[in-house]
Amino acid sequence: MGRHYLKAAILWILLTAIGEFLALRIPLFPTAAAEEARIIDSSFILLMILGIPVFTFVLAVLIYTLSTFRSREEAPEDGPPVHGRPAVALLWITITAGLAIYVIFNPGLKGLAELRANQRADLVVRVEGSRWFWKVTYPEYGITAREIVLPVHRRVRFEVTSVDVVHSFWVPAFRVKIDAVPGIVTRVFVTPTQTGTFQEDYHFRLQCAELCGLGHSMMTAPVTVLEQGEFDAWVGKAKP
Amino acid sequence: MQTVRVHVPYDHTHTRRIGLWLFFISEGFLFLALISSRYYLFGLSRPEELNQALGLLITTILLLSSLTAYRAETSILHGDQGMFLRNTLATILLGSLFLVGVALEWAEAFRFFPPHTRFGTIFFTLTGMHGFHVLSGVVLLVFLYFHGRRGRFGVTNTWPVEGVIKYWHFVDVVWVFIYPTLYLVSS
Amino acid sequence: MDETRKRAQLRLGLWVFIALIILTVVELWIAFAVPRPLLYLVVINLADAWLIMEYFMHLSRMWRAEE
Amino acid sequence: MAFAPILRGLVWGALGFLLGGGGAVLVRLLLGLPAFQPEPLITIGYFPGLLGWLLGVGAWDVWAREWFGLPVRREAVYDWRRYFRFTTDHKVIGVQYLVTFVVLFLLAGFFAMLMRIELMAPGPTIMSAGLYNHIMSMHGIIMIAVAVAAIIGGLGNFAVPLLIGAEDMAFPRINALSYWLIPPVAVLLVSTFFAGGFDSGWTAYPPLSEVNAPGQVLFNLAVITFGFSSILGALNFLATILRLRAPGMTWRRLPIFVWSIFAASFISLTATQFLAAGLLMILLDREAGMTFFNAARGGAPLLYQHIFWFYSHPAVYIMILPAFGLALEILPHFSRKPLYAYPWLVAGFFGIVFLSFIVWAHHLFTSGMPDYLHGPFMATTELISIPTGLVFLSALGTIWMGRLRLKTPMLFALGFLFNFLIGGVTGIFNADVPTDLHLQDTYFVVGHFHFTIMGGMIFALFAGIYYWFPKITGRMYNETLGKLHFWWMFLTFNTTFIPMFWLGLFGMNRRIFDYPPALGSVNRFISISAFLLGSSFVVFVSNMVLSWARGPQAAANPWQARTLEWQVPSPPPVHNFPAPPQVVGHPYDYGFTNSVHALVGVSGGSGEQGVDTDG
Repeated sequence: MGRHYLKAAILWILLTAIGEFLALRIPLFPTAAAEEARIIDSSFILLMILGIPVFTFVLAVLIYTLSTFRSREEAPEDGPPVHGRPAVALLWITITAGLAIYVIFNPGLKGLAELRANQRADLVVRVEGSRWFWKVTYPEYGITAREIVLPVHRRVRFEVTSVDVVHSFWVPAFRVKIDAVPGIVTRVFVTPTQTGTFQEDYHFRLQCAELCGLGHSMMTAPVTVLEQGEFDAWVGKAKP
Repeated sequence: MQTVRVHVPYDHTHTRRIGLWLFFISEGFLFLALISSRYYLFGLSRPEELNQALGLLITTILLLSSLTAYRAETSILHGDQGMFLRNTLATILLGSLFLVGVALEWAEAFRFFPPHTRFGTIFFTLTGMHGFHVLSGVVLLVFLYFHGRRGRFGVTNTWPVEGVIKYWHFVDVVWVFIYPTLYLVSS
Repeated sequence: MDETRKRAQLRLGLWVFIALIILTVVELWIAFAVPRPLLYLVVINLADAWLIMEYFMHLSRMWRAEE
Repeated sequence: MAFAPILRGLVWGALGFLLGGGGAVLVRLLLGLPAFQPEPLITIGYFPGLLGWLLGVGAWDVWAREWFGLPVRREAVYDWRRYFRFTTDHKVIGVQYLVTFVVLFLLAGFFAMLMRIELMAPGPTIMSAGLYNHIMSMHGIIMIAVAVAAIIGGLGNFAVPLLIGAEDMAFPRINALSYWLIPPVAVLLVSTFFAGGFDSGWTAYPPLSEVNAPGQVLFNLAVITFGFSSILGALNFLATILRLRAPGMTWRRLPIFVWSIFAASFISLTATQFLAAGLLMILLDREAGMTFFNAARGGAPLLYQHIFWFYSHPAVYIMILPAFGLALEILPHFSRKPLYAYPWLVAGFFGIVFLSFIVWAHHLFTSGMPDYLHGPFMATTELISIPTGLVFLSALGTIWMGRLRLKTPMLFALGFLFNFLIGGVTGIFNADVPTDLHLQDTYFVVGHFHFTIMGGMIFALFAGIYYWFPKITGRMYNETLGKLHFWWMFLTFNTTFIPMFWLGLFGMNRRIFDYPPALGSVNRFISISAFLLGSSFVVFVSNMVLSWARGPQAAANPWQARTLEWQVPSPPPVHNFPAPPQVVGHPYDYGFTNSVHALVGVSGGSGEQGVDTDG
């Protein structure tokens, strides 16, 4: 009896070690080009570190049970009559509740607080979705464009809206997403931390992520992150 | 192929009662969805153009019809056919009067808040959906009246009466919540 | 059946109706006399609904085994 | 003639449609409005048409005649023709549901194959973007319907009255009604192909669903009808389980599948009305010029998302609770052990039911709803992992130290555990606001819900089909083909959907016809896996058809199970039990000496008076 528990526990630890090793070694994320991307990726990693032991626990019990307690008879005798003790169920509930609460506070609310900590912005960019293209305006400079160009290390506030149906503003390299809803203006903050262009890396793109009809998958716009000097040059050139 | 009587098991009154109440719970959620939309779309404000006198009048009519429905059910339980028929007829008339009242409301509403305004949307949907339930209740009561005239109900066969009249009261309960939602709530 | 019981039941119905009418009038008064009446209205509505469900729809019969 | 009721239903339905539509034209002419606008006419004509169909197909004979004081007409049909009529026998209705939804499942699976062909390579492959959106939306809504109704409607109808020792459902005619509402749903959805399609997905978010082709109207009518059907079904299950339990079938002795249907029915009964309300509002906006969701006139598109997800999140528990029940019903019988932690499990089910009503806005983290709602909804969502954890405790506790017989139903039940585990763990990433900001509306979500719905609910459905196949048909399925089907489906399912998590992280959003060329190779791999997955159903269908026609006769209790349905002959006689069974013990008490679940047929003979219903 005790022997079974020990063996299954060893299997669990083994599988967990393999799982954690793989999860931390395999490249799981595309280019992270913003401060927000770092917060989101670290939330993801923390959830994965916590999720793998849960997954391997069930997996270990399944594998061990299937390999040990299998019966090939057509009509096997009955197994041990166990209804389960309340103590086991209570322990189980305590552990799952502890995990759930840890997850709620610790990447959830903490990450959320980090993302919302700073409401100040160096630059405001207005993005307006319509079927099926994006219109980008820079109110400070009076520029209207079909692409997003940002200076690196400057906190940007995107003010997103739509003129027809619901669209969604999503830049995979920044990891942020906010719907463009007709009638309201939604906001999202991004601080780019590295330069890049759509031509070099397809994650630098503004992609519509909410089904909006025929041209939904083609509703993209290139995103470019430049050094401050290059950005100033772009502004000078793009100004009407 | 011969026609045979197939035994319908367990289909007796208590089970039917449970079924009917479950149906009311379900319908309650439909109205909950519509009523909560009012607060989402229009907040707590109240248009001044509402005809408060008419609103109070049709509310009173519907409550009165609930009383006559209650009297109809009580009298059939005691085997009083004449009183049952009189009160059922009164309930049908009051229900129809309520629908006339809603029609008058609609005529005014088309002027002050047509369906393409926010309050009009809410107003027409809520009164329309409730009016549809009243209409179906009136139809059921008419069925009840004609069966009653042939003496089909008595102390032993009361489920159709009980079911229809419970439905009628349910429609009244719904109006009890719709009335302040449309007419009374203010900020 | 018992005539006095019938009368008592009919009288009860009338009292419930009168209570409902009074509550409705109170509702109307509150709506125009009290600022932010939502909470009061909800309470009165629940009382209304309870009166109808209990006395007209015989809600508590559901928990009584009679058949 | 065998199809006379259906033909009559079609004729009466057409008449009802013409009557309703004609009346609408008349009213519009009288009001001086433009008379011949197709969308309002279809909508107004549809409801009398639906009524005509229901009356024609049989509701008139066995039901409505009563309202006019006429005697009802019931025909006793015991051969195959009973499957094509308005029959009140819960076993027939269960089979009607099951076959209908397996056919719909295969149809929607075929649409998935078309989507995967299109996504084999970046750029247009075999269809236009418009057709892709329509096919994708059809796949979604039909699969949702299958997931909501296949287990509850099919296996629930067949098994619940048997499991609780009842003769039939509480309201047999409402039961028939809820089945015969399904064919119009299927017809409406398929006819969207002739009405310009609908491209708003199964979620039908406005304003898109208010400006697209008229197919959207057919979609809305279909889903409202379907919702009505599942409300009636839920009402019937609740009344049945509350009232018709056999003597001695106390709440502590109720088989777990019955508990799961009971819990799921609470959600169906109530939340489904919100879906109907939301879709009705879209219809009103489209056709009566109202302004619920029209931002230009002051409507609020987000209102729809709240109403929709108030149904559609609990709906995933309508799908998955019966799947839990089914898997946990099968595990004890094939492990020869009592169901572990039974009362805790039941409490877990109701914990899920309660929490499912207060988590809907986790679908709206990126929708622009107020920020202060994010934290609470994230917290309630993650709390659901606690009652769900009890399901795993119960499952693992049951198989641990058991005597496992790895028959096909057991394999599917274990496959369910594995798949649902992946679905559950990946769900945490979607529930967490920071990670969801990236993952929302990507293939990560697609992978997640296919693991829960297909890997969970569909695997449990197959477990149940194989488990009760001998009871339903009286014949045994082919075990080798069954196991082949399981391994084929299990492996290709995982190779199809696991790569989607990677795709989502690497910037492939969902519901797209085209994608960045860099993602081509992974998509090709997924497509090939998906074709293999699709082909596994050939094994399933041939096994079912051949075994039903020519399989060996099944014993009354081929699995040596203790629950009530196995104590009557296979297939069960028309009135199920010779006399109401006496329940005296727990259904899963394997290993206890002298323990008995129920005494069946003690007063009469065993099953001799049963009519042979195998046709």
